[in-house]
Amino acid sequence: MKTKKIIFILIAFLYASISANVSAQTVENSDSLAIATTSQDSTSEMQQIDEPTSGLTFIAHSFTNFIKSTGFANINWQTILMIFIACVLLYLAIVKQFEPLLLLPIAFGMLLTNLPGAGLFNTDLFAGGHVHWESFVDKGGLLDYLYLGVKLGIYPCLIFVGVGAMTDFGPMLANPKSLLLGAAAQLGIFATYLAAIGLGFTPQESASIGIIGGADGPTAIFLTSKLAPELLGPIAVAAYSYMALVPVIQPPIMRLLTTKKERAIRMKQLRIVSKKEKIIFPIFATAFISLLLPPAAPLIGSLMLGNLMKESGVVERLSKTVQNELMNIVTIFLGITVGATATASSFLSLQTMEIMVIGVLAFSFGTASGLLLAKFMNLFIKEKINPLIGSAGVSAVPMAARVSQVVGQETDPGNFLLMHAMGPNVAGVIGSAVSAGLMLTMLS
Amino acid sequence: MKTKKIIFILIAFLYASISANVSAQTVENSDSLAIATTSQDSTSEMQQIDEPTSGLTFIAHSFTNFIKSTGFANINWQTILMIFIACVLLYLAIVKQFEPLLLLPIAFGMLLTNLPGAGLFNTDLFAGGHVHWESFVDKGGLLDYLYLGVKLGIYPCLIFVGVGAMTDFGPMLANPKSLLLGAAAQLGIFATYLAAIGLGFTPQESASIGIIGGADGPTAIFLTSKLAPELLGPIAVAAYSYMALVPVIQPPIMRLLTTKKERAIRMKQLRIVSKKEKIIFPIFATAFISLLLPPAAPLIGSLMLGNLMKESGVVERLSKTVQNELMNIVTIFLGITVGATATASSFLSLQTMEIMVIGVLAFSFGTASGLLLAKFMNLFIKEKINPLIGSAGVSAVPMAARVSQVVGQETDPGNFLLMHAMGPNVAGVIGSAVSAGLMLTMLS
Amino acid sequence: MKTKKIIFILIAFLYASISANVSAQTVENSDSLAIATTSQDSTSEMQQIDEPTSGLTFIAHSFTNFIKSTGFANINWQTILMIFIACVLLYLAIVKQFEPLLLLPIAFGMLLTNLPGAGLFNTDLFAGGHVHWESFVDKGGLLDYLYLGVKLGIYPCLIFVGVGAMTDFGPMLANPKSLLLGAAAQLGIFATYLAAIGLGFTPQESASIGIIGGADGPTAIFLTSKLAPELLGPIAVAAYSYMALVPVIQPPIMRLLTTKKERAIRMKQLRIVSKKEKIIFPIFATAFISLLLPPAAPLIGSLMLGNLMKESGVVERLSKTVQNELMNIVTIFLGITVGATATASSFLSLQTMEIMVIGVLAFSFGTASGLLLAKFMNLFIKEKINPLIGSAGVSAVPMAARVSQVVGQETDPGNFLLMHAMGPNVAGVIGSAVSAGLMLTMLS
Amino acid sequence: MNILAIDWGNAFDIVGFSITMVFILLVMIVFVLNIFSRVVAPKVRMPKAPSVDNPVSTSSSEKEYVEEHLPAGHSAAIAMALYLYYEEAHDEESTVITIKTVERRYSPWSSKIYGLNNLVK
Amino acid sequence: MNILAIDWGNAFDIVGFSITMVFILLVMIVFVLNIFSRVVAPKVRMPKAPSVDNPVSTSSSEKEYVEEHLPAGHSAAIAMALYLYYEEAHDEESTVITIKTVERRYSPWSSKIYGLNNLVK
Amino acid sequence: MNILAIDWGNAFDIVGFSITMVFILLVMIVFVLNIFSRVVAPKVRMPKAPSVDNPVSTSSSEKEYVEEHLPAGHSAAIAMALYLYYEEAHDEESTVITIKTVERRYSPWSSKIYGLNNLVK
Ligand code: NA
Ligand code: NA
Ligand code: NA
Repeated sequence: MKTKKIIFILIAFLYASISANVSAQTVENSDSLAIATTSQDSTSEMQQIDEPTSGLTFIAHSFTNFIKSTGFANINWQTILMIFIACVLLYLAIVKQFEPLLLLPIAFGMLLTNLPGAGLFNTDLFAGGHVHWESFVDKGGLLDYLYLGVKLGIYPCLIFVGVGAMTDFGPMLANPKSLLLGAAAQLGIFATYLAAIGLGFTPQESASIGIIGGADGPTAIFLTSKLAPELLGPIAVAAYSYMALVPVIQPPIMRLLTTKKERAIRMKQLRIVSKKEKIIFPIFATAFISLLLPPAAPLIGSLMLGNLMKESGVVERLSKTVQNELMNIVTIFLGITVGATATASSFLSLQTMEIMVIGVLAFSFGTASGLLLAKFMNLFIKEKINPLIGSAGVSAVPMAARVSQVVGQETDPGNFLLMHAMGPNVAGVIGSAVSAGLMLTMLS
Repeated sequence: MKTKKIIFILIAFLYASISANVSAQTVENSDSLAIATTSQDSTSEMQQIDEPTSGLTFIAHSFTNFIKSTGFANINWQTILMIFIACVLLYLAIVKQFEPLLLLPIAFGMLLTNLPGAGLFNTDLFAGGHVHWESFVDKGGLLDYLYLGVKLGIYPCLIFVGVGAMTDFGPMLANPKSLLLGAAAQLGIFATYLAAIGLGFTPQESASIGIIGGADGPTAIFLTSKLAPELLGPIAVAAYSYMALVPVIQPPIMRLLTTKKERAIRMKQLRIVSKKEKIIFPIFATAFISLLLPPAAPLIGSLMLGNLMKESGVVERLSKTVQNELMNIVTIFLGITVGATATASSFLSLQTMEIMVIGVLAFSFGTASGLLLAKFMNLFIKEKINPLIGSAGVSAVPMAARVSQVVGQETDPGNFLLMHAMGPNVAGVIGSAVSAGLMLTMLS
Repeated sequence: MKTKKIIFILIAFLYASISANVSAQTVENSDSLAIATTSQDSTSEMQQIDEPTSGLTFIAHSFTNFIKSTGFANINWQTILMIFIACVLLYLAIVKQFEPLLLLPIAFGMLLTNLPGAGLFNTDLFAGGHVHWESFVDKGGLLDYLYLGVKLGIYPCLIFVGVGAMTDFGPMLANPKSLLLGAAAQLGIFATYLAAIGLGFTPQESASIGIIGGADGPTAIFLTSKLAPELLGPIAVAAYSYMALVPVIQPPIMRLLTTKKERAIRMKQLRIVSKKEKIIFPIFATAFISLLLPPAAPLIGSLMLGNLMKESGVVERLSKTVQNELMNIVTIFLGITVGATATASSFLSLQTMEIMVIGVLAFSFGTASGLLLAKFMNLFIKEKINPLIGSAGVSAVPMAARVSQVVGQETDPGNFLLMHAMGPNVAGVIGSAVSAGLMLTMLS
Repeated sequence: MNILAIDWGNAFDIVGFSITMVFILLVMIVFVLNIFSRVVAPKVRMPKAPSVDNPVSTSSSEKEYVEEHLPAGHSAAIAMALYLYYEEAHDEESTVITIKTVERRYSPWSSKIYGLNNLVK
Repeated sequence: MNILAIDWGNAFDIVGFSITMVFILLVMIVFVLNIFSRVVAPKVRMPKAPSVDNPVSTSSSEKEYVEEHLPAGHSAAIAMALYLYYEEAHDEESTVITIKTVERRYSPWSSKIYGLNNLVK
Repeated sequence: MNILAIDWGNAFDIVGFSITMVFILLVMIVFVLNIFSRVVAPKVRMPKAPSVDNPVSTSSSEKEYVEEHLPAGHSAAIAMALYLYYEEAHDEESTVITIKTVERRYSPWSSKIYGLNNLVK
């Protein structure tokens, strides 16, 4: 019922814009006096005032020129479709609450970038993977300046500082085997990489598409902005949409691949992790992972800086700020500008459709890999692992861990898997960052 | 009594600086050893140490050179007058509480920029409307870097995101006729434009002066930084001073142009606006206005993004941050740097006086236009509008709406006009942004 | 016991890295297929795939290449020592709580910058005191972008805005003689300057080292980034470490230089400072000091802007934001990037050792100077000053004032010196900024 | 591009065109909003203005008005209660912040001790 | 540098190498963490899993379980109480903010008066 | 521009000049502040130091001192009460945040669920 009405409005809106388009083309040849517009194409057709016109004539001429300068006159089907897609994403963000903190800004950025003539985002300033500084002050729109934070890899790192300050690595430290489950779930990344290669994407593009399977927004944006910035829009949309769909995508796979007896396994209580361990871990992990895999240093270093701020307990005011204000500000800028890269020419392609399709496979494959490794480990170890916690290794913190808890309680309502699942869950964040580092090592 | 003392101090201060000035000129010719100073003029007169001097002689020489390098030695009447004006604005901001959130930083920026030799702001980095990047690292002062946010149009947009997150378009949606009153009040902009043309300003300058009548700080700064950046100081000072004076400027005009019977009109209760309408409105308004008038897209898009964040209810943490921390930080940077553009050479001119005089006319004319359109509409519609709400169309949210309420209650203490006046009031924000977009279309 | 274990871990870690290093060198000559790495030296040895290799061979080759590309392979004793020093600083920040708000980010930045191959900070972008913009987008790491705020002098000023908004100049205004004690304590700066000259530092470096004696972090970073940016790391570490050690360094000197009778002097109640005085002071101080000493304008102007925001009481929301969110964000960025300048090549030198040694003398000399001037003043004035408040003139607000209070109460538990010591304490902030301005006048 | 000469005719043309456009644009928004509110929120009943010749309606609206307006004494009491509540809440908050600060180890950025004014002799 | 041809063999090589590396790296971390937790926190006793043939241990764990799980009615009551508490706290906060705003002198950036909807006739 | 040779004389000159200037500048501020406080706040009476030979004044200042210093037991009780109050306030806040979080739909940035440590067997 509701949806019907929204569709009705959109159709009315489309109709209005098309009729404006037609009327604009009608007047196009009948005037000789142009009012300057900000649209790029008008700059080459500077017409002159031939004769002093009377007020009314001027207004009439101005009006016809004005119509030609409106966005309505420059609208086309691609633009309308993109605005429609932005509205659908806004619907998903607001009504369905699909990761609204990022999908809402992304969708709004997509709306803004596709309004003809507004000039808020100019892809040519970033053409060929370079930043064309010399054109910035003349041509730069609001979103171009804000996009620099994505292009230079600053925003994803700052968000990771905040994520680190919210993350408790305790459950992972209590059960280091979690890290193996977190590693297994990254197989989704590599399976997707192969699938993308098979569809004809370049290795760099394929790696960027594969990272969707990591279920980690900032990591995906960081890697994509380095390897394949032209795919930033579709990859960010896919990553955040499917991350929001984790409770829909995972449970059937989890039920399919596990027996009822496995799902009923109760795991033993986690040991208490001392404060000292929690403080030393981020320092150690930064040094160890960055030394082994230098390209992962920005992501891991940022994550662990945030975590150290939290666990040390001596810089509470910094820790709160990175979790709240800094992350909120960066989230808005990141979301809007990532959305702004989704212009009609870059988004409306077969590639985008392919990415959306492969993306869901990435999540499924990651989920299955985590589960199956847990089952495999159970063949050797005495204290059995409930395989349901394996699926949490895809990260998507903490939603995937909650899914483990919920699916586990379907079989045994007294089984509390949440904290056990948090281990692989936070390990998955490290696993994705390590995978991104490997991809950067081999492909950049 | 208080004011007397402050004037006394200022005179004492002036006297001290002038005597320092004189003594500096006295020693000017009597020394041969120069200590480097940061003042620009000293760089060309690098003198050498002729003979090894003893400690005391060195100190004596250094001291005379030091006096020449102080700001006091480079002070002149223009500088003193500007410092005095900055102090007057600080007085208005702190004691009279004239929009202190912006006038205080503006006045402090004006103080800093006019201290000779401090080099906090260098107008030559922005000479000719271009940003001279190559000189930035060598010559850039603190305020030059912060000013980039104004020059590139970033700050006004970020402030508008926060303003949008504070604005409730409900009363306007409940009574769309408010938009007409909001449009009428923009006549003040165009009347001021004509007045400025008449005084010999260029069309670009005139449009920037006219926008003072929009009673919308960020819009005024946005347009002026694009069309006539050299007038940024006086226009910002005029806009915020007169905005603070709305309760003084408007009531006499309102009483003059309305009969007692009109002021007593009670308006019917506003309908309840559904959450769905409030959510769809910002999306729709962004698309519609930006398509019709692309240059208005940055302002309208930012305003509506903030409003959508607020009304959607799903990104509360983002909404709070844009209303508070982000807006506060940007307000400080905007205020200081806009104040910094008010150097003696740009501010102390007949133009500034003219702008201050036309500015008050702009507000008056806008107020009258809103009132008169409401009276005109009452000739045709059955449910009469209280013309007092028309004056709220100048925006200056929500002060102008309060003025409507207060003046209405003078006649009938039981008449609650506040919410009815909020409709034209927020419509005035849209009206000003649309007017700015039209000016940009025609004049940039 | 605890420390032993930490040392054990570090040794194990070192051992692991060295054996990796050796194995990397072993494989170095035995392979022909290189996987691209981000380390700079590998770019010149682009090898080609000679023959299609089977999967296993590829993986084996890749693995040996990977080992060569790790940071472990590029590690050396300098790097290990720097990581160790970073861990020691983290220990001091977290366990000993030495100014953790800045030492923790500084130490983490030092850790990140010394991880070989991570490329988070590239000193060559700032070589020769210039900013090499053209290399930024290609080579810039996260910390390079954030470091611009230090290089351009933005962060220290923004922190001073927040410090100003936290500072109450009331005790200083109530007793202007405090300013003399605040001036006397700056002698530590100049004594250290002479000591550094004596050790062969250039005048610019000596001034930067001397400013450690000012006990004012932002001032020290501001001056050093202008005069001797290559010493930023050791100077910041020395300044914040010794500032944290104020309660250890000062009391013995205070007890040594004062008699018990002097320490027992009770001072008369401070007069109440009116709100008007507190509001006018920051405006007056900005104008007066900036005119006398233009290079001090950025620091003094920022400090007084923050103070005016606080004292005026009309911009509470701005005042809170500069004290909290803005300062927290800038503190993180400042700390990390200042730490990042401490690369092995710049930090592991005799100079750093010398700076650490002179630094502690700077604090001691400043403390003594303040005390002795107070004793000297007591020879002439009737209302005796307790010389213990003189030591608070080094600034290190408010810790040095607390030390005065504590040492005073050792002799007479009923003697409350805190507020009396706050006068010289906040005066010391002004004194340091003035000294920095003088140094900039003479040496830049 | 500036197509405007400084002559008055042109200035008036600009003004005329701009005013026309502001009104046209906002009238279009009014028009679309009206359609839109009918489509989106058709069930939200807009309360009719009470007709002048209907005494019942008038009295009911007067009743509403009366209900809205408490006696002045009541309002004042409520306002005072809320004011005191707020003041108290604020004081508690300050206390908490002060204690928290004192408990916490000192740091130059976080200290609020500056705000004290020691009046002890 | 991209040394990879688009051929499948290479893609599989990359994948094989990457997967191997991800596991090797994380296994190394597991290994070091195990040593590390023994060195750093040797006294933190890891509770043994109760052996299956020990009925006492099982019953004690059942007892713990029972203690953890309050009757549904109790939980609901607590949840509702907390919910109401929170709701109330939130309302008070709003009230305070509104009053504070009204008391404060107006400023366009700080005002929250927008949020009112005047239903008075 | 650096006019300074590295010779010692010059270094001492710089130091001498700088110290002189720091004092001159701050003495000037002292001087102006004194004038200024007389002009701006002439009515703020500076309380005279009690003369030594005036026993009444001394006793009154002792009285003030006594009033300032509560018995240690009292102070401790007040401190504990405030401490408990603060602790409680903090706990309530945490509870509210936790509930709020649980009520709210999940989002990776806003979640605080990480902080739990499930000790259930
Ligand atoms: Na992951
Ligand atoms: Na307006
Ligand atoms: Na100092």
